[in-house]
Amino acid sequence: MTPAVPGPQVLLTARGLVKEFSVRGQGGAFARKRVLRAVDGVDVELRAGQTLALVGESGSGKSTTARLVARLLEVTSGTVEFQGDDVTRLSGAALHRFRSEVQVVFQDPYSSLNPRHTVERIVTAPLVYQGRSVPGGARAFTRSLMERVGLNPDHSERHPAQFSGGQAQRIGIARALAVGPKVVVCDEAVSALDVSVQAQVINLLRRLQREEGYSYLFIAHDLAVVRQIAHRVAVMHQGRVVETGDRDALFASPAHDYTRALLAAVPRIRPEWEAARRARARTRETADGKRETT
Amino acid sequence: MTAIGKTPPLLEVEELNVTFPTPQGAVDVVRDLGFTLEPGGSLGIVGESGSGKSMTSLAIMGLLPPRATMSGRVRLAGRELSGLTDRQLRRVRGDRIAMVFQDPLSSLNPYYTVGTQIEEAYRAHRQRVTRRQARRVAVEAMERVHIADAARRVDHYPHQFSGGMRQRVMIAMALCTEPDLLIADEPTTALDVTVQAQILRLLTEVRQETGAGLLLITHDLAVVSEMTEEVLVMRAGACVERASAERLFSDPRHPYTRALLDAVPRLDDEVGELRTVHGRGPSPAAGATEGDER
Amino acid sequence: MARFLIARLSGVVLILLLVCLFTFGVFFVLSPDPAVQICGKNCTPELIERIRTNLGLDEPLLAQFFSFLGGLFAGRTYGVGESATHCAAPCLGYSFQSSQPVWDMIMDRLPVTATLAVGAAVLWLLAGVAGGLLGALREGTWWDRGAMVVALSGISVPNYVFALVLQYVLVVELEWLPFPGTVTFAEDPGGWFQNYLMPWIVLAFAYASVYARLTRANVIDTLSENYVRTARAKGLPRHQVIRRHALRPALTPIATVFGMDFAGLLGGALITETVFGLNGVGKMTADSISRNDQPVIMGVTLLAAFFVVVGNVVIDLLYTALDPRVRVNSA
Amino acid sequence: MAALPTQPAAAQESAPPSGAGGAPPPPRRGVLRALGRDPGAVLSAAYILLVVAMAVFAPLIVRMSGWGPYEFDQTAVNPDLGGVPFGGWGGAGGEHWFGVEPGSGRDIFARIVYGARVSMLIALAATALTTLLGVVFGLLAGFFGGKVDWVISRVMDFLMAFPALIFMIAILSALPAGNRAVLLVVVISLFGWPYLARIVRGQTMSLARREFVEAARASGAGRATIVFREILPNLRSTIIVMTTLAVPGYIGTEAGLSFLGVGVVPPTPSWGQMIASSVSWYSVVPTYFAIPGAFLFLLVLSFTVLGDRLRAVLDPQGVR
Repeated sequence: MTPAVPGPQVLLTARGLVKEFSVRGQGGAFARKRVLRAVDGVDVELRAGQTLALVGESGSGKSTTARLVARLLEVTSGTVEFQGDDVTRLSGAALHRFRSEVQVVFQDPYSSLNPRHTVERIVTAPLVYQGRSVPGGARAFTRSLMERVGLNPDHSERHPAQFSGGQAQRIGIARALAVGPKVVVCDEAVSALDVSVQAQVINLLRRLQREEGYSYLFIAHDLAVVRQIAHRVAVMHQGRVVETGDRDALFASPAHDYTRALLAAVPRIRPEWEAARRARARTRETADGKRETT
Repeated sequence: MTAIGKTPPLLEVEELNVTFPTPQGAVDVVRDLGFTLEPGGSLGIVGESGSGKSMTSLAIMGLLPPRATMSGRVRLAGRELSGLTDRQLRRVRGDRIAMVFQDPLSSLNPYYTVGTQIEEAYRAHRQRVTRRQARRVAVEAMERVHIADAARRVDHYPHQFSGGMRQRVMIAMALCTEPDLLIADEPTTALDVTVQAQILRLLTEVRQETGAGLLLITHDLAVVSEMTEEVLVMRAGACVERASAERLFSDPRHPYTRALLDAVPRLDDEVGELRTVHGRGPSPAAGATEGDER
Repeated sequence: MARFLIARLSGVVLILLLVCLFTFGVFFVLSPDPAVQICGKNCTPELIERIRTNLGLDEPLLAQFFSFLGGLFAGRTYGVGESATHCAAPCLGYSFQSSQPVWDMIMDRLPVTATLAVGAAVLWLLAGVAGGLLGALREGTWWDRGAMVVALSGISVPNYVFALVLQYVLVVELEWLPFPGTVTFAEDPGGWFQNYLMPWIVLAFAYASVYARLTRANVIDTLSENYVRTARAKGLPRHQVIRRHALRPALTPIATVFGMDFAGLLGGALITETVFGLNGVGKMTADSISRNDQPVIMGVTLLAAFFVVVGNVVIDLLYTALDPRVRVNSA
Repeated sequence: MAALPTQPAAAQESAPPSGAGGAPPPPRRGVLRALGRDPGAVLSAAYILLVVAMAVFAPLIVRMSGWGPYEFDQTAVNPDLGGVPFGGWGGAGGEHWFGVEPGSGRDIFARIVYGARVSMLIALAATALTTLLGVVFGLLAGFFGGKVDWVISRVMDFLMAFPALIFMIAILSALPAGNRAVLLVVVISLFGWPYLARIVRGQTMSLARREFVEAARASGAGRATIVFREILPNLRSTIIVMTTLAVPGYIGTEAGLSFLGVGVVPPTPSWGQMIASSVSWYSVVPTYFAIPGAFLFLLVLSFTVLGDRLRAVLDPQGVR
């Protein structure tokens, strides 16, 4: 699905993002303060309807970058532009409008959903917080959203703990879609899920993007997952982007040493076994296909 | 049963059942599990959260929580373990069978230096060992797992080591008694991919050096394909398929194995709509939420 | 390390200053005119005036506070000319009733309070930790439930009720122990021990109950930690797993709670001392309450607060020694 | 001075909060059903209701028993024996159900009933005030952190550094005796709230780090909305357990202060005061000491047991 045409217009850009944390040494209030630069001059460009993956190991600054872009953290320096307007220092009503355009899906399904709230309260919360009315009433709105993300609408009164990991993550996605955003920041959104459920949620995200045109800023440490969902990939290491490129180009011929090392380190099922398995699967399908037509 | 004259298998597990009392009644976490492992051989037990793979390893070591009940037979090199008293089993644990756990941070006692904790494993199975001798063994074990400056770092505390380094300490601790069987329960799940690669290489190197057998528990099919000669797929507490790695990955027979392999996101190419796993979820209590027991 | 000490000590000084201010405020601002109380029964206006000037009560409040503070560190002279009396540092003023220096009154009685505190502490640590440990290791058995029922009642019974019941049973009914009197250790160690036995038990019962529940909860938590599982996987014998790997993490937080409770006790166990007639700081405070002897109450309050604050610092230093993760100088 | 439980029992035992209540709230029916099956909880709740009924209907009960708490019945005490009540068991019988106070001859039953009113009123008022202060300051310190947290924590350290009992006595003895009950509640609460605030602060801090708070902020929720709509509901179980365990602490404190003579001003009856005046008679008329002692012990025990059971059902891994 690599875009051949020059590509849809840029939705979200960030220039020279820097984020510093002051880490207090041990020893109470007067200890010397060490400054940790988690993000060190990062540029990000997200195009409409596309997925940009920020990939890297722990401590690479990918999550911090995502939080800076989603305005969950204050920028030390650098700018964030959304549809051409500078949103870096936005506040008040303007920030609210930005919030309705950019939403976040988090890693741990159970930690990102309030255990005391029902699905309905969770999903309608963004609208309530932005002072917008819930179109068509909370119950109907929730049911339609749940159907869109593949959940049983009758469960709208349940609590998060009554759902499986995959289902809870779908609630998180439904909540993100509630305000009709243009950009969804997925912060390790499938990392906590089992392989089978992970595949279902990746399919859901891809279908929603295809059908409803969302752009994703997808944060992940698993390169294989990135391979399945990203259009463009930015590889981050110790607070900097070491390489950016289209997915196929980057996976096929990585330019930067770190990217190469990262790709080499990912465990793989032996290609020859994989090829053999797929060949057998295809022969089985053609055999089933023949049997059905006769 | 063991054929006459032939050396007995390193590990034989027959009709292993583990049940856990829960408020909603007893749940069979492991159901009629059986497998053997030849001396120096390696078996990967793979399965999703709640499949009972970790419980299997704990059952073999006799480390099940007090509430759990276990039945079936476990034999190590022809010697029946399940009938032993705790005192007798203790002489085997940590000496003939050693274990490495998933979370390096919480698996080491924060109040003692790593040296003390390695020495403790050694002295538990060797009589009349002077403190100096034990310390020398600890330093050697740390050097064997490539921990730089081991002589100095032996007196450091666990919180002064990175995740990868702590896992090396765990492996050193397991090695110092030259066990016949090494059980690794998700040893690299909590680690970054580059660090994981190093730890997996270390495990392979250690096995070649000591000839110990390896029982690797993981949810990651790619890791299993690189690490073990035999693979056993578990679902809802039972074995759905067991075969050599080559046979299982190139010609999976059981539908669950096939669906699982289809769901694994791969690095090498675009996968169409990821086929998802149908029917009952991976965990024994079908409706139960997928806990993160992975 | 030095930076850490400076931070902690400045905190201590700040809190002690606030304690002085707070105590001074209550006694000299809120309470009725001290001069009237001093001059007691046969009181004349001139006598009150003389007392007021003598004690400097006519000076503005702030001046009084600073002279009060000065008195703590450098001693203070009351009155002028030949009737001037110098009260050596740390000067806590004079008792309204006995006009003895408060500092000396406290120092005379501190040994009794300390003996009571130490004896009770030994008892409640042994009983509490042992009870909690056994309760945790035999979780769910009849011993565990029994120990916890006793602990629950230990927390609930007000100590003066328990003291009176104990005294009634042991002294009046069974006559195992003599009626508490004042016996010094030198004269009759046996009698001294018997005299303190009941107060120790009464004071320790409530604390032992709290420590048993705390120990039990901590040990149960620690036993489910991964590093305890690692210890078992290493093949360590059960008692070594518990002693080395479960006890230390479970008991370290208890050391800090103990520091606070013991320091608090040094200020005097008012009720236990009163009920058993032990002439300690607590009993003196209780008596001075009924006689409205403000300087004594104030002096004891200051000293008790001092013990607690210093106790806090000692605990912090102890904690860095006990828990390597908190150690300040480690790399 | 834990002998006189100025600190609510729960606060003393609270191990560091090991994570906010992650589990969903057990439905109210579930909680009541779980408690209903627990004999300890049922007995405690029954006794508490009895005492509450006594406190509420004191005037009615006293009219039935015939003697008010302030009436002196000189006929019931034997003057030449130093005021020892006639008949065994401290004069208990048809006329005076629990007997009479030696010397003054006042009806013990009536004083117990009115005593219940005093100790419940003061304890519940103190619990309400400390819970209010504890939750507000705990939330502020836990949620905002930084300077706000530093200031509130230093105030809490200061108040907790104080030998609360001695200081309460000092204040109460220094201040005039007017409307002593209100003063008692204020003074007890002044030293009590930090123990609740500390636990609420810990829980709020761990909740504020949870991703659902970040999600709310990402949706544009203001700070107040986050505190009241997202965080507070998760503190409900902890607060319920805390308040239930705080009541016995304050009942003990009021009785202790009255025992030392700085609590409720006579002639208003208080169990602590009755015990204090019974000390001199306890070998001669043990019932005069035993009855208020038993009532006090059982009330404190009942609240402690109820609080313990509530904690096991509502907030297993929260406040230990």
